[in-house]
Amino acid sequence: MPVAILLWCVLAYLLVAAFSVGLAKRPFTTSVVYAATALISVVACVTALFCLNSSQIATLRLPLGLPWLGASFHIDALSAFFLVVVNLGTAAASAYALGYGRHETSPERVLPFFAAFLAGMNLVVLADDAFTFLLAWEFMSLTSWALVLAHHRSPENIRASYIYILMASFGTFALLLAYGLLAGPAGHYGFDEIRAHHPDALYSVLVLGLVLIGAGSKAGLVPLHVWLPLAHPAAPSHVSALMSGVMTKVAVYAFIRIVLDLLGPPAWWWGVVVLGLGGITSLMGVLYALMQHDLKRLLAYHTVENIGIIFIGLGLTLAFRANGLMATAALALTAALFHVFNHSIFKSLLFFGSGAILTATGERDMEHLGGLIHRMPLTAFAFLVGCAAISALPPLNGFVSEWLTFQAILLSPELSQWGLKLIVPAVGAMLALSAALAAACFVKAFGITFLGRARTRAAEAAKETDRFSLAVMFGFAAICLLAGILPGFVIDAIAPAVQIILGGHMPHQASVPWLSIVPIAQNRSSYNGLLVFMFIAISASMSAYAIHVLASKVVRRAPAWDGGYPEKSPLTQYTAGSFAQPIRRVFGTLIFRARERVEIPPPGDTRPAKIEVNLEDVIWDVLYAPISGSIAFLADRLNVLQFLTIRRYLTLVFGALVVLLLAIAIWR
Amino acid sequence: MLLVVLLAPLITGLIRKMKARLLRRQGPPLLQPYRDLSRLLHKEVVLAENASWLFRAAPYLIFATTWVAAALVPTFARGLLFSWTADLIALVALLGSARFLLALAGMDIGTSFGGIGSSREVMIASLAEPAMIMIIFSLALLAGTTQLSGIAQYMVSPDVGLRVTLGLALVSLIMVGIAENARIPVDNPATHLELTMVHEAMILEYSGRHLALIELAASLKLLVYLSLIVCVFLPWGIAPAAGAGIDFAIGAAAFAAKLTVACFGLAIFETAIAKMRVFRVPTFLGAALMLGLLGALLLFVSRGL
Amino acid sequence: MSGYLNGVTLVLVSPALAAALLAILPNYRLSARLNILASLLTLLAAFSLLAGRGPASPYALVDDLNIVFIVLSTVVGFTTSVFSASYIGHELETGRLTPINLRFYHAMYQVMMFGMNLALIANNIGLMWVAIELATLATVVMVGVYRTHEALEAAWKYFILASVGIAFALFGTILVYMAAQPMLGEGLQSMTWTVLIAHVSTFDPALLNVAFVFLFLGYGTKVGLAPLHAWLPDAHAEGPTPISAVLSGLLLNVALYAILRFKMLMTLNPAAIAPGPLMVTVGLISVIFAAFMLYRRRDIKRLFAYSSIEHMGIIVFAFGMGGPLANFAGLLQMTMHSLTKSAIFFTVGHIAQVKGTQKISDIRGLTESHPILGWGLVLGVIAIAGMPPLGIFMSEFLIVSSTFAREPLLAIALVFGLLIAFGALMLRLQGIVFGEATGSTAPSQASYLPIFAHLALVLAAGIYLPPMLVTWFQHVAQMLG
Amino acid sequence: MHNLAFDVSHLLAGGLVLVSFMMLYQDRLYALLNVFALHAVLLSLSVGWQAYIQDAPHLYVTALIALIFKALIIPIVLHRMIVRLGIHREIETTAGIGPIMLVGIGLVGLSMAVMLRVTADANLIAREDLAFALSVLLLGLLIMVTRRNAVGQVVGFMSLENGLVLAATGAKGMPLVVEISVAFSVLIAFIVIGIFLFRIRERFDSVDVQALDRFRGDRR
Repeated sequence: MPVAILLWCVLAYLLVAAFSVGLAKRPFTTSVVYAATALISVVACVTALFCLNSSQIATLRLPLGLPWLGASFHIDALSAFFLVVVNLGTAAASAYALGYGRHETSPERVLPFFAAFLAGMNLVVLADDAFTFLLAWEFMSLTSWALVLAHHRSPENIRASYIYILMASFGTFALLLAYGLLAGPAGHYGFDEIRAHHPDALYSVLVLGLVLIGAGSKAGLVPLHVWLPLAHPAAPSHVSALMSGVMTKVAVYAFIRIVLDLLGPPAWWWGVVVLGLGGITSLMGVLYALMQHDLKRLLAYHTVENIGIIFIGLGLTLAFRANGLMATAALALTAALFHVFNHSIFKSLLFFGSGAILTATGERDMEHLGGLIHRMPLTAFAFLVGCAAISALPPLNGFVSEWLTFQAILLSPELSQWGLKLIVPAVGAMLALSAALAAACFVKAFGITFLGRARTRAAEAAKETDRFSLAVMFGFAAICLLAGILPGFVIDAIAPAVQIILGGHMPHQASVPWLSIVPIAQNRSSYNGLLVFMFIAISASMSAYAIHVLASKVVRRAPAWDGGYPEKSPLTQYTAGSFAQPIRRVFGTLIFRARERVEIPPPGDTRPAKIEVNLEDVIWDVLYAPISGSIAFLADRLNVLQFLTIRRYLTLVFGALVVLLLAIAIWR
Repeated sequence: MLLVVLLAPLITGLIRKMKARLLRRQGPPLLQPYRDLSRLLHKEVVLAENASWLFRAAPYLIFATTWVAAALVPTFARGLLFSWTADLIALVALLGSARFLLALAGMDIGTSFGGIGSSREVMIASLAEPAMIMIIFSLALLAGTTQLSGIAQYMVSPDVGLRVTLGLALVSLIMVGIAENARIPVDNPATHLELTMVHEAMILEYSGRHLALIELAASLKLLVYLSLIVCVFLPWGIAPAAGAGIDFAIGAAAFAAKLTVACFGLAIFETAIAKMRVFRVPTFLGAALMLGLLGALLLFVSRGL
Repeated sequence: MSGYLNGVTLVLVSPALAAALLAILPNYRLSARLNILASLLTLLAAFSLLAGRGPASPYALVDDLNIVFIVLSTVVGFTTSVFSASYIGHELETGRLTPINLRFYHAMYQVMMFGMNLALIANNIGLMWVAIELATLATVVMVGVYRTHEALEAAWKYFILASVGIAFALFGTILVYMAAQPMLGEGLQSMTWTVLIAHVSTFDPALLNVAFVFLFLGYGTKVGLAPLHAWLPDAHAEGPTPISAVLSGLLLNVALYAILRFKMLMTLNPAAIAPGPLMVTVGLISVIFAAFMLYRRRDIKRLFAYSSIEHMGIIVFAFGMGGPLANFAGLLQMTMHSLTKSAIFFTVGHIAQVKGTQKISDIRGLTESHPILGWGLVLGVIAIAGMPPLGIFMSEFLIVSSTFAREPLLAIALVFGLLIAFGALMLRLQGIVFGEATGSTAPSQASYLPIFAHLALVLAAGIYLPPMLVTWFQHVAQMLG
Repeated sequence: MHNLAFDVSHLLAGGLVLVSFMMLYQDRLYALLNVFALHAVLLSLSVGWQAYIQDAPHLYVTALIALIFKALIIPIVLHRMIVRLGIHREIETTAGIGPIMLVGIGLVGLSMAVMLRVTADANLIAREDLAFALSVLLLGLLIMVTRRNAVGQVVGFMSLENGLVLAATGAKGMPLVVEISVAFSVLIAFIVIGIFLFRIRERFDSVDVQALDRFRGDRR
């Protein structure tokens, strides 16, 4: 039944898409479409929530897709959880777009694909056989590709979309091969059939690798992340929010579904691989982000980082599960899923914010912004909440999931294998490091963008954004706070999903006194967001009150003191580049071969002093440049065959004939 | 809780005094910090024109978060009422959010000094925090809990013994503490030289009651780290959860004694050593991080060390 | 009996008559209509075959296998005739064609249709050979119809290579006869399909091997498999676009059909070489080679010609792999490819007409200047690149996944080729369709019906295959073994 | 009788192969045409002989066709064409004569090797004929490949067809369909080639295939 409802929702999405193809140019269409998608998303989200609570598995088979198999769909707790995440995001994005979409210059290039994109994401999570899954998966990529091309006039967007679609279909082929292995020559594509018989050791390793490539390239695991920071910013902001906040989660779902569910029991060293990838991804992601000064690209790189954190959680799950420590595995998986939820919330929030800035100023480059907190205070506030949440600061939600991950890491000495013993603390250090760096990065992002003085006319002329956007942003900010101070409920909501996968789940949290969360045991570790929040609130108000009683209330406005050398021009402010300079010096020289060249003209010379920094994307240079180079080379070489004389072609035929005759003559 | 707030400035004063004495100076009286605070409180606030709401709200929040953090550290008695609301990790994170706000506030006015301060601060923090987490790892793995009081309890209990890990942890904890509290050699709390200052640069634009709060928060933070060190590494005499008044008295006395010792150590250290270049700080903290990681690794590999 | 006779004879007679008629009709508008009408008639006849086929006569045979091809070719033949009606008008205006040429063109079109239908229906390998050559020569003449330097050169190349192919095929046919003759005695019966199939297991394997080599090369030349492909790109690029569509959509299939027939023969003789490996190898070579060739193309029609080579490679690969899944996938792929590729060529034809060039670098931002054509092309290329929810995705899914479980390395090689080709296609597509619009923005008086009819079919097939079609294909897959 | 039949057909078929070698050797157009005429004559003889020993009267028709078309008309027409196009200059074969001959010998060997696998129950004449036919065919292809000049290539193609006819007639009682189709294809082939040569001459003043190849698909 719930499956039917959700499929109706998907159908509704598609109908909306079809409807918007014809009428996209009309003024009213935009609002109608977004309102409709928002409505559908809400329905779907509620249905999914219902399924999450009543943890029964519903399935449905339609006579579509592969003829003799049909297209089968199902909802278990896991897919229900992800459906909640997906549709929460889509609902918000649609509502946000009610305001944001008005500024769209060519809606006919956004609306149809937007609706279809939502349909695709829902279908992936609903699919219950390999064919349907891949069809939905590739459909999702395809529609998002079209969305990336919405503003197709700028060459870099075209390049971004090209790299995106290439990586996407590369990933799809990897998944396709993985399913080919799982299904076997007879073609048992149904998930239940796949569950029934597990492939042997070698094949399951192959499958793991292929899935890491397939799901990882979509989720943005280093080194498969290259498309992500190009494509996500290129799309309209509400789409960027969906791609970063939701689509990557669908990829995570694919990984969990295949590796933890379909593919048999894991070997312990899988955990090592996934952990290592996760750690590297999170660290690289945040370092890349620190080097950016394009706001949306920075956010995109942070998506890479958070995906890394999620995969650390999944890696721990694999490791614990391989050792039969189900309770701990449940903790790790819960942490991962919790972070999935959190990231989908605050990353969407941040992208919404950047979209608001984009519409207000037309700028994505932080170096051209600044001082926006005065022009758009509300946006600033919501954005600040998002920044704090993604920097894992208590009492917000980001902290809780990272805290859970840390707790899982702290339990890993129970693991018996040396490889794990060695890599887990290292990964823990990476996690801590990336968390701290993330905080640094968002100080930079918020500080440069919103604080200080406006660096350009555009930034000065900025206006506060519209009601819808603000409503959505504040809604998500509220969710960040609530999930942060009442994490118990979220954990309990996740529990059935964990139950499905591992057969066990974390202890029930809502019953714990004072609503605090206790992963293992009271005396071991506990955290109570509610009390922390209350304490902070109380003590802040207390101190404020005390101050106002004791101290003077006089306030005088004066020009900034600035250590006695006040400087009017906003050019003297710290820029994103200069802000990141210390960290660039510390890490960048190693990873980006960062080089700075300062030239200061001699006294009396009026030339401005120059500093130029050049960073190299080592991953691109090492991995991707050679591939494209060799393809171009081969293409050139083979292209000669287009320009032969007829006689040469005849020679080719002749040669083929002779070779085959020889083969026959030699054969047997 | 109030107690720590009252105590904090005294510590600052004490250290100043000791340093002065070590330099054969008279030095300010012990209670000077209190006087500074009260004067600041009664001065008017001079706000830069383009100061935003964030700039004005920040001091309260910074103070509040630091205060909460301080309240979570057992000073002279175990089993604080709310010790389970947040463990060590949360405590570090709380201090982190305080820093987050401070760094933002530093950038709010849009002066070059603020920028310098914030960017250096976050750079330092980005290394100090992981180091701190690593230390927590070692402690938690030893004590089997991340609850501070639990750890303290474990440290008093006889089965601790002398461990390499603890040594590593202690050293790196001290290094981190120095860095976090903007002490020499990482930062000089007494200077306003643009090349050297970090913490001071951020709060350059603050004045009046705001400044007072921030200063107070700073000395609170110092106290937090000191009492962390003492309650984890010199836990003797700390009063048990269900103790009689006498225990508390002993505990308080012991705590005071330990603090003075710690302050003395810090003072000597600071007078003995010179401020280092900003870009040598990363290596300094990197060392701390490595020590912490090493400690944790040792524990992962074998529980014996 | 009679119904079947009517069906078969109609399928053959209506194009033949039409050809004769068109050869004498001066008025090109009328002849265009007549062309459509005749094609429609043939189509209906083909459908009637679906309803009632009958016993095989020594000359004509209608079974599950060839009726697939017959229906497909008549359908595409019909839509193409519709398209060409709207196409040639413009060609006349621009003076690339004279009415005389046009009369010739229409006549030849029907001759070609006749040839192909005959080849498909024939129950006699000699007859089939004759028919295929007839169709080929007709297309040769049509490729040269523009009389331009390039067209002539392309046609000449096509002619030389094709006639070598003819020779090979004939030699192969003779060899098959000689293999059959000792068993079945002299005369017709030892060239008749049904008989050959029945007794092939007793034939001399060595002769069959040589025969298959020649037949594979001979008909493979027409399928356009590398390294026998040389004529294909130029013939597609320089001929009139309807011919390009028919070449890719039909002629290649007919040649493929011949190869399939002989493959069945080979597989039924235990002692003979298994044709599978040969087909798989050549298929892979074609796929990868064509994939790399796609990158340096400057002419839009030549680009898609190479993609046809690639797809023929995939199809031959699939049939070479054999087995119910792969054969099913191969049939599906072939059907989808015919529909999609001809739709693409329709679109490209109109694009080339409105933009007045076939140079890819001169066509930009099509979705800006001509949205319908632009998005039509996007749909077509996405389909041909094997993206869901269009039909080719399903067939490629089946081919790759079923192969990977059996021969992982082959599957990986195939996927490699597919990816390379995909990259090239998307690169060109984005260049053509997106970005700032260039060239004329004059609206095109195109007939979108054939384009979107095909694409709709492909889309529908990608989502839902009617069970009747499925069982039918599965049965054919069984036949192919 | 049978023995004799075998010998004669063997002789004729072998003669065909020999003449193919002569064509391979020739590098003057006129000479090439003459040798080709000889080739055709031999073919018609062998076809006639086949007709006689298989007493299949329709094969005489084939022989006649071969004699008239290939031995007379075609060489004459081509002669005319050469004169009209004014290309009596030597046709430079691509590689040297020596290597080409070697390759040819290799091909003959190959065709033998392939054909002798045929199990003995296919009758002997057929086998031998087949082997020779195959080698004639391969040699014809070799001629096409090694000649730069269109006329040369056409001649090569013709000799290739001769090989086919030889094979076809060698096959006992092959229905008439095939001969007709052969003749047909040759006719059509000839007409079309004629047309093309015409056009080509209108466009450039030679039938040199390389002139045709000046344009090759995408210009670089």
